[in-house]
Amino acid sequence: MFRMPLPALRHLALATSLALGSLFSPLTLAQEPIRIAFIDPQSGSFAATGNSAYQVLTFAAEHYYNSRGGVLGGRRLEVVALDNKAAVADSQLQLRRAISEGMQFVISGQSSAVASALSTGIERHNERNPEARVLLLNYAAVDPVLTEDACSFWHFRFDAHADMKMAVMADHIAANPAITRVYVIGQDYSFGQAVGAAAARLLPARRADLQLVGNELHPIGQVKDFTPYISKIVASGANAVVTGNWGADMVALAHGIADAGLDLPVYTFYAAYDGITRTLGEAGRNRIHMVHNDHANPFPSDERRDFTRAFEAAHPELNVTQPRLVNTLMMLVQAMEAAGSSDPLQVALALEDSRLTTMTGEQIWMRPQDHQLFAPLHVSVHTDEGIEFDLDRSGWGLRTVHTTPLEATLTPSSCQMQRPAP
Amino acid sequence: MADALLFATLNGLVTGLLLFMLASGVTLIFSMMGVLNFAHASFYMLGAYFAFSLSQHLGFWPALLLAPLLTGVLGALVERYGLRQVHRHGAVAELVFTFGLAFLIEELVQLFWGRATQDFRVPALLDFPLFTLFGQDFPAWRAFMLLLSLGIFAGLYAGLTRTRYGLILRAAITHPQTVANLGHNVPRIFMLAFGVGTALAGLAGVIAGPVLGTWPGMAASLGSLVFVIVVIGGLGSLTGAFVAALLIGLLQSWAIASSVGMADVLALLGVSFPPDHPLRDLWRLTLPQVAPLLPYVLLVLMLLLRPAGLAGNRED
Amino acid sequence: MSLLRLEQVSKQFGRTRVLHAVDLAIEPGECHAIIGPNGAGKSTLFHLISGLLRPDSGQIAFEGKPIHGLPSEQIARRGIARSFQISQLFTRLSVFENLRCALLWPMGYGCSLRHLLGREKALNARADALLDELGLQALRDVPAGELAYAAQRALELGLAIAGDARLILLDEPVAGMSHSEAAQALALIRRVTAERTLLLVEHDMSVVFELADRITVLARGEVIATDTPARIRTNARVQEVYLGTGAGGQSDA
Amino acid sequence: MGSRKAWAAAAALLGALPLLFDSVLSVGILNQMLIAVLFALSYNTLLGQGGLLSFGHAVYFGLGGYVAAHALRLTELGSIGMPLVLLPLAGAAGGLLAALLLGSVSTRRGGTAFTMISLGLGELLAAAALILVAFFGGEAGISGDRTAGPALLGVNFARETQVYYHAAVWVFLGALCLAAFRQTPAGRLAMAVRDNPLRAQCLGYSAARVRLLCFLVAGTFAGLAGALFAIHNEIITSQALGTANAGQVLLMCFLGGTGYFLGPVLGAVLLTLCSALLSDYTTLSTLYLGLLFVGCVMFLPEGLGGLLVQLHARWRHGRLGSLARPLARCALPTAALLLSGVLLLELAAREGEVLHVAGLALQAANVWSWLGLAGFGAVASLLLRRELPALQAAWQQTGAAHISQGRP
Repeated sequence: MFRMPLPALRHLALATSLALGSLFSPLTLAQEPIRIAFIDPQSGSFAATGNSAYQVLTFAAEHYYNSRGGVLGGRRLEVVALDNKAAVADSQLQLRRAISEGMQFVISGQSSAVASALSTGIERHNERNPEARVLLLNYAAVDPVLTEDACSFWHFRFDAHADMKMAVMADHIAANPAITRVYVIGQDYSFGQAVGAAAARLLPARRADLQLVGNELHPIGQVKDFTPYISKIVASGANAVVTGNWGADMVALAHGIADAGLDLPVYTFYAAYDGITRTLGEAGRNRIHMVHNDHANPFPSDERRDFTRAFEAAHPELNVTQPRLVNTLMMLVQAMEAAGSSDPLQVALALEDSRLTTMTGEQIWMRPQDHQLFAPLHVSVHTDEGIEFDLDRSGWGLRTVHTTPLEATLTPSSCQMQRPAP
Repeated sequence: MADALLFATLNGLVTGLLLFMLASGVTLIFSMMGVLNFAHASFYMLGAYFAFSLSQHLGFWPALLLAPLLTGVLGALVERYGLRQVHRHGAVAELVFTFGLAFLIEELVQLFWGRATQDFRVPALLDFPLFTLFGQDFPAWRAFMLLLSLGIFAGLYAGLTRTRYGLILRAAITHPQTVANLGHNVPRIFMLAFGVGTALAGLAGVIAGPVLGTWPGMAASLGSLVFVIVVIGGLGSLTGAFVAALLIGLLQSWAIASSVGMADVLALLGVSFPPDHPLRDLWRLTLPQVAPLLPYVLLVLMLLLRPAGLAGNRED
Repeated sequence: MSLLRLEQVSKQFGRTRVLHAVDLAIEPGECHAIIGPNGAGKSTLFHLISGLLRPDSGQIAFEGKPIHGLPSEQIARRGIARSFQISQLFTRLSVFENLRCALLWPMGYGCSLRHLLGREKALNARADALLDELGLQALRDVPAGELAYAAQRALELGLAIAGDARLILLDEPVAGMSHSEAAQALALIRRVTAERTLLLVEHDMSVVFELADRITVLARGEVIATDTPARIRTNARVQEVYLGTGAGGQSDA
Repeated sequence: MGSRKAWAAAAALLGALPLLFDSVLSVGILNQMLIAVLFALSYNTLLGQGGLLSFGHAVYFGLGGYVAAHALRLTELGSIGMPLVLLPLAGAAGGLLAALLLGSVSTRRGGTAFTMISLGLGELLAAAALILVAFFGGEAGISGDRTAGPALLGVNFARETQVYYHAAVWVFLGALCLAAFRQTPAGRLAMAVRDNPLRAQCLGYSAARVRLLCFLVAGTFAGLAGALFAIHNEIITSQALGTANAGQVLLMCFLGGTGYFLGPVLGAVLLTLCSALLSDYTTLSTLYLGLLFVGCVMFLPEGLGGLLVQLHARWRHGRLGSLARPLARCALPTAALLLSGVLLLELAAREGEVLHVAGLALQAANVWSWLGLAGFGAVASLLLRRELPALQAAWQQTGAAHISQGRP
């Protein structure tokens, strides 16, 4: 995909010419576009999400800003996709490319490993090269540590982290008196482990008769058949399942539960979009519950409807799967306009404590203390009834059944941020 | 506990037999050609994808027949135009070729079908619970998988012992030179064996695709496991592969059903660790947590203690 | 004391009895040949002595110490070298490298990490001398796998005699050679093993009777006779079980 | 001494490269290249020299990297004060230790058994890295600040070029050691055991011991490369010891040629460049790498290094000229065939997009686009089939002449 202007020239330069090294040096002209590096997988197994996120971001930049005269008095926003193949080493390389080409903003999200590498990488780069600082906008990596012990001044997170989402989920579960016995199962890595630990901590605290009857971890991507796990869930007498699984592990788990004829609600974080909704289909009906900050069925606002329709008209094969990408872009532009410049330090300072009304009409807030975004969180259910905005062109979609207001999502943070000297 | 054990056993059998369908192909190919086919599970994946696409136009049952055939033809072509070319460069090159092929097939599948899990479903005819025990359904499809794998095993056994081609195949397994000297076209037999082996893998893919998921990672997660089975069973031994496949299927299933953990074992020994001990992750391990990794542990142990495998007689 | 002594050595593969209660004594300095029809167990005997196989029962002693059950490298280090019926060369290494590898242990280098081969003058000189001796100097840098058959056999022999082993086992050293090549090889064998003890398996009776001081006849895994060539020639049992197949024993195998 | 000149030239090249390519990105790519070169060289010590095909060599790279990353982190926290220049030694020690532990069980036998154990251990370690959070740091991995340690002659390694030169020195030394290892008795015996373990045993060498020694050397330098990786990125995650990384290094060695010391160097340089740059032009970069790999195994068993050596030999004997004509006649159809193949794949990857090539607008939805490309490719392949035998014959002929000159 010829996503970037003149790539051939640039790399011929790198590969063959010696003197053209200066091509990489940053250029900042007044009407120069503001280039945003989007470091996410564009090839390999995780590319689907990265591709569609890139399209949403590009479309939003066009729709809201470029078609209306740009930002900061006429500068265009240009999103440049830099493929990191979901790997840490490639992410570091793409960060260097972004720096080389004078990009000052990096948006990234898939995989907490990548986010953590980019966050520490950028922190050190900014410390060592104060003249060419970079800002990281994380739209999806939810390892709490990124805004807790490992927080960085140059990192802003626009998604709720795992513990926040688990808290909302716990509220929702506790509000349903029919649920007394909960089984937790997850992939054996940071996120799955975090979900398990948070569930064990939060659920019994919400309601006295709510108990955890299983807390199981399995190696990620290694389970061929989930039926043995389903048997254990049955044997435990659980009446709800909580899982942090995503991808094929999520689909297989949901199908296993449906095949075994279990009528259990399943509480999840990543059980939709990019083919999963279509594949789940009937097996997920009223069973799959998902915590996220999207809220689309019924459409909460005309603006959200217009944006979605326009995007789907331009990209018939895609959905607006992660509207928080639009929030990320909007908050970034708002901060730039407030700072009156695209200087990362000024923009970062303007981002802190900023508030925004999103296209769904909700208020969101960037907490200055740890650079964690707070927004109303929703629990939605997988269904084909009352769905105006379906996913994967399947007729199936997510209908909001529970909303936790922004104030109720606030959690304390252990972040001790090193702030740059003014 | 008894109910969990019963279901664990049933599921272990289903998985074990499925694994055997793959392992039998790898064994057949290894015995004849001395090639460990790393890409075997990729043909399993292709079987599932072919069946998915075919079933959208022709319905499931014709796909059940056609997809393995298509896979087998593709496998034969790979042998004829790929492996035979590489054979001259030695065993390492052959293994590396199939390794690269596995990688390539995964990429091609992603190119043509996309990266998401496909909506490949059990046919309506068999989409009902066969029986319900202790509150859990046993789907009719799983029973069908069980029967079909047993049927394949019986068919393979009969084919190898009763038919002329089977006799030549078996002879070629043990004495390839002699068979060639007797005037049989050994390259063609090789191509046939590769075709049959990959068709079996394709069939396994067709019946497993709807329940285990049809997605680009389905081969990678199974490929190494099939290898492990063939090695544990003893390279070149069908019986060994059968025993090893069932063993691993059941072992994983039972391990998941259990809830024994290191902490329990240590408690029995009267040892305990503070929660922030550097080895805390180790003593928190439970058997179900590591169940999918048990085959690899078994492999390493086996190669250390009995390098020839359960029923193997070949050293290398 | 015999240099090598086998007592009641037996070996079976599955149900097939390959060697049964073999007794054999090799005296220092002699050239001892083992003959027998195909399948008599000659190669198996060599494998047992050199440690590639283990006897099911019985004892093998070298210089009075038991060696059965030792791994083959240990046996080699005690001073038993061997050649193979089918050449076993380091195919991708040059002829010179092959010989140099064979000299590393005898010359005390072992698996050293401290020496650089290019700088070891004594080692290289000896490998070159060996090349001359084998008549392979012209093929010095050709990979062993690309050699013609006769050159391969010469190198095979070279690997067996390179060290200073006290006992050398040669498994059909001239098989498949033309008359002139065989004569050359024979002269070479005689020259390099003059001071050493030689145990030989050979089908070519002219070679056997020319080289051997003593001959052991093996048939169906059992020793039928051990004696001087002259008396073996006239031994009635040998005539009966063996020479009948060899048409007087004078033809090439 | 020709080889001494070659090493001096290599050193000069290493010194000059960052002066020629001085952007942050190019120095970053050069750094990755250096690390890949050392990793590939260590892998080829195992594969090319020892004949041991491993699917788990990334384990030693990763563990070496983790040891270095922990040392980096402890230095940053002030617990220890290890100068950065010594970290690679810590990584090498980590690699050696891991190779000693795992190698003593896996090198008892060569061939398929070794490959299988390496696969099993590789999968186990990769899975364990996600489960055992205390040492491997979970998904986020272990990170540290490379500037935290005591500065050396005023160099604090904040700048990329400083890190580059640091890595260059270590990689140069590492390559020198590995080249020297080929010249030691142990290194030469590794080749002997590769070619014929049976014969090696009958000459008094324990094949298992030689293999273990070879394995230890490979593990040590993989650990060294891993440490350089950790220093360069200032972070290491479980991806470093995963199977994908192990496959990558196998690809490098086969691409460059396992039979030559410089083969893996060539492969590492090419592959690093490809994977860094290819993804800008296409989303199918991994597919092309896979095709390149399989094609290389099928048609260039000696790798690009082998091809270059053959070409060089023909050039030295003045026989390159007779190859020129058939080569030129094959070049056009080959290029056309490759072009049509690439365009077909690109077309398949882009639903709903239009591909503009040479004034033509190709579209996935348009049957004629497909048919046209397929036809173009078919014609090219027919032409190639006609021309190829001449090239093959010429190649054989010039080669035979060369070999016969090497013989008496």
